[in-house]
Amino acid sequence: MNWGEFFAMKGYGFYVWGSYGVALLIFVIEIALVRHKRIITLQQLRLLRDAEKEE
Amino acid sequence: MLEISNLACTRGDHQLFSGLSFSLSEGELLQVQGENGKGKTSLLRMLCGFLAPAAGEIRWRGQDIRDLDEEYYAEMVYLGHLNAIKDELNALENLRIGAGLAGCEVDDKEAIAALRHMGLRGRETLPVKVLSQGQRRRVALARLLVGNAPLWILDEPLTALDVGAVGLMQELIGTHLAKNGMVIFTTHQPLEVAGVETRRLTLA
Amino acid sequence: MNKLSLFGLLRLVISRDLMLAMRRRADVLTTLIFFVMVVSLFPLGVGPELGMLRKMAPGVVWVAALLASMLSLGRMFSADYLDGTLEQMLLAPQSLSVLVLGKILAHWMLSGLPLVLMAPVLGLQFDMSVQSLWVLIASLLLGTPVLSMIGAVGAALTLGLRGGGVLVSLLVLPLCIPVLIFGTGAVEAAASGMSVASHLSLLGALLVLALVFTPWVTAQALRISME
Amino acid sequence: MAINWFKYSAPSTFYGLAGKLVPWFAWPSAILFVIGLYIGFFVAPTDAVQGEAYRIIFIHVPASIMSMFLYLIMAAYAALGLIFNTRLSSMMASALAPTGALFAFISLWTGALWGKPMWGAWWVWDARLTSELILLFLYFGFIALHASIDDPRRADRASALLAILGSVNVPIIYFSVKWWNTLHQGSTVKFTGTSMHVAMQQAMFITLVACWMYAIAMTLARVRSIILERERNTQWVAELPEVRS
Repeated sequence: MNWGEFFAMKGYGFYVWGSYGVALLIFVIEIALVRHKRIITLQQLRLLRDAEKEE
Repeated sequence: MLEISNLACTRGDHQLFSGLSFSLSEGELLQVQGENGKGKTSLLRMLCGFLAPAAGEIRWRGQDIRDLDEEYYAEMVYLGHLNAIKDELNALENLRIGAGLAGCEVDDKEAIAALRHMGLRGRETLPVKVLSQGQRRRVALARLLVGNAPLWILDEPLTALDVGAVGLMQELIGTHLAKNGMVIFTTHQPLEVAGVETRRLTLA
Repeated sequence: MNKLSLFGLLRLVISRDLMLAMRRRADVLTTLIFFVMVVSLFPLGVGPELGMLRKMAPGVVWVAALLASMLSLGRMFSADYLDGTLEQMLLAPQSLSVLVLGKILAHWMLSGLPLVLMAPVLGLQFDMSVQSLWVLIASLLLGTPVLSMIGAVGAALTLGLRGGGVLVSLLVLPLCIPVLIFGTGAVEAAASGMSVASHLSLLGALLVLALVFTPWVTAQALRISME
Repeated sequence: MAINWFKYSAPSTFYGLAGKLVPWFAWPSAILFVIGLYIGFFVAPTDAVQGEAYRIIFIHVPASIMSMFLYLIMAAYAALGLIFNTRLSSMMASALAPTGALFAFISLWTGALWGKPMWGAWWVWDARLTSELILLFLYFGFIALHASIDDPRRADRASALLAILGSVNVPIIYFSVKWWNTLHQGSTVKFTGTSMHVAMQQAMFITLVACWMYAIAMTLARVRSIILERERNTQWVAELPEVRS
């Protein structure tokens, strides 16, 4: 079996890869969002701490 | 008797007060003092069971008010910043409905007598929207006259009242205390009741 | 001075809300006019072919009723919340659930009942048969109280929030889907000559279920929102 | 040996525990996805009726199952938080919601892509797809309500009540949609035929486990940020190495 045939999925390639592609995209976005949120939260905590130190 | 032990209150991240303990027995008058934002209203709302204490207990006749629930509510009146009266209704209807929600059915005669006592003679059947702020407050205060709950919790009862009405309030509280009632209130104006020592609780 | 009974409280709350509504009649009328307008827009949108309209009628009337009942939900507790009456209601020495039930019933009388009464007239616009009209009335009579009850929970949860009006629809509409399905199902069954008993009894079951649980849930939601 | 579960219900201890657990779920999840999809694409045979398009089920079915279960788990956590006033449970509930909503979305998306070649339409009003759509609305409601209340305590309690109401309603909704569907002789999407090959079942099971682990890893990672946010004024947060640096 060659790869071209595999990706064509006997004519259903668009539907199959469209499904998996979007699912993968969503997983990647979610992971990125969770990471981003953590960075932002830690940043805010540090800002809060610095503000308290100055007081 | 109302007992408060080790009460703490937090709003959001902020701790307003903690370790607050006091008790109030029959015939006592307690004024809650403190600057703005120190938790006076929050304390009173906690005594009404609106707010859950972050720590500590509020007991009425030895039982937690959260367990007593409706039994406790039958024995207390709360008057908040808001008057709880409807612009569309007249003073008489407002008073009768207010008393009804508090669990007592009041007939027109009793209601009119209470309103007249509060100095609203001739305005009983006017829609509340034509009354002044002070007169509306009087309508709200008339509720104190038609119930027989021993515990009064009054948040700024004197707002918008003129000198005459303040005198009326003093007299009202005095009579209530003489009947073994209990009153907790906050105010920014001086309120002294003849013959009764005002206990003071300061939130800092 | 007498102590008020539970039934007395229910009567007091209902009569109070009806009295307030009568002094602000415009609010009740707006909901009704909205309902009539939405239903009348459909033939303009899809064309006046009677066969299609007859087929669409139950769905259109029901969806319009659903949307119209969303409109008035925001008002259910907000006025009482703003002027402090709600605080006093939470302090009532009787069951808050009964009080809430009173408010729900009053809300239904003001927003649901007019829709039920208006629906047959609108059904005529869609050339519905007499029998279908009766079933439509019956299904609305059973279904609209459920909408008011589920709506009450949503209204209590979104009390005093910014954008509460849109939010309440977002929360409540998905939960109302079973009512919509059984309500329209009954009318469609009637139109195709089948028995409507199963649909109506399922609607009745939903009504009983909602009647038992939602006043209590709404009461809890109000306590949460008043904190 | 009795494990002190209550110890871990304190946000301060759970924060550390969750941090340690995340990689233990994330990496196995990735590996299982690879294994499951390998079996699904290279071992499992072509379906006699649906051709190659059936291979969408290895993501569609797990995503549908996850979205349903995550809603129930979310409602259970929210209920725990409401009844026992445990802060951590409420935080878990709000951490679960976005992942659940995304799984519901994946389920809808893949369902549509499967429906087009099979039914010739992107969307068929099938009972399961319709219920999935309503489930997504319920997730939206939960997230929107939580987001629009500023006070976190009220937000937790109000959305908990909504989640409980929703989870009671889910079976009613599913039943009513199914009823509606049979009444209108709508199309019924059937993925799991009677003649499902063993390799298909294996692949689907493995990707389902992978989805579970992914969901757990995401939730734990998200709840860590939520804990930090909510507990920002406490001593232990200030003493964390990642905050001090």
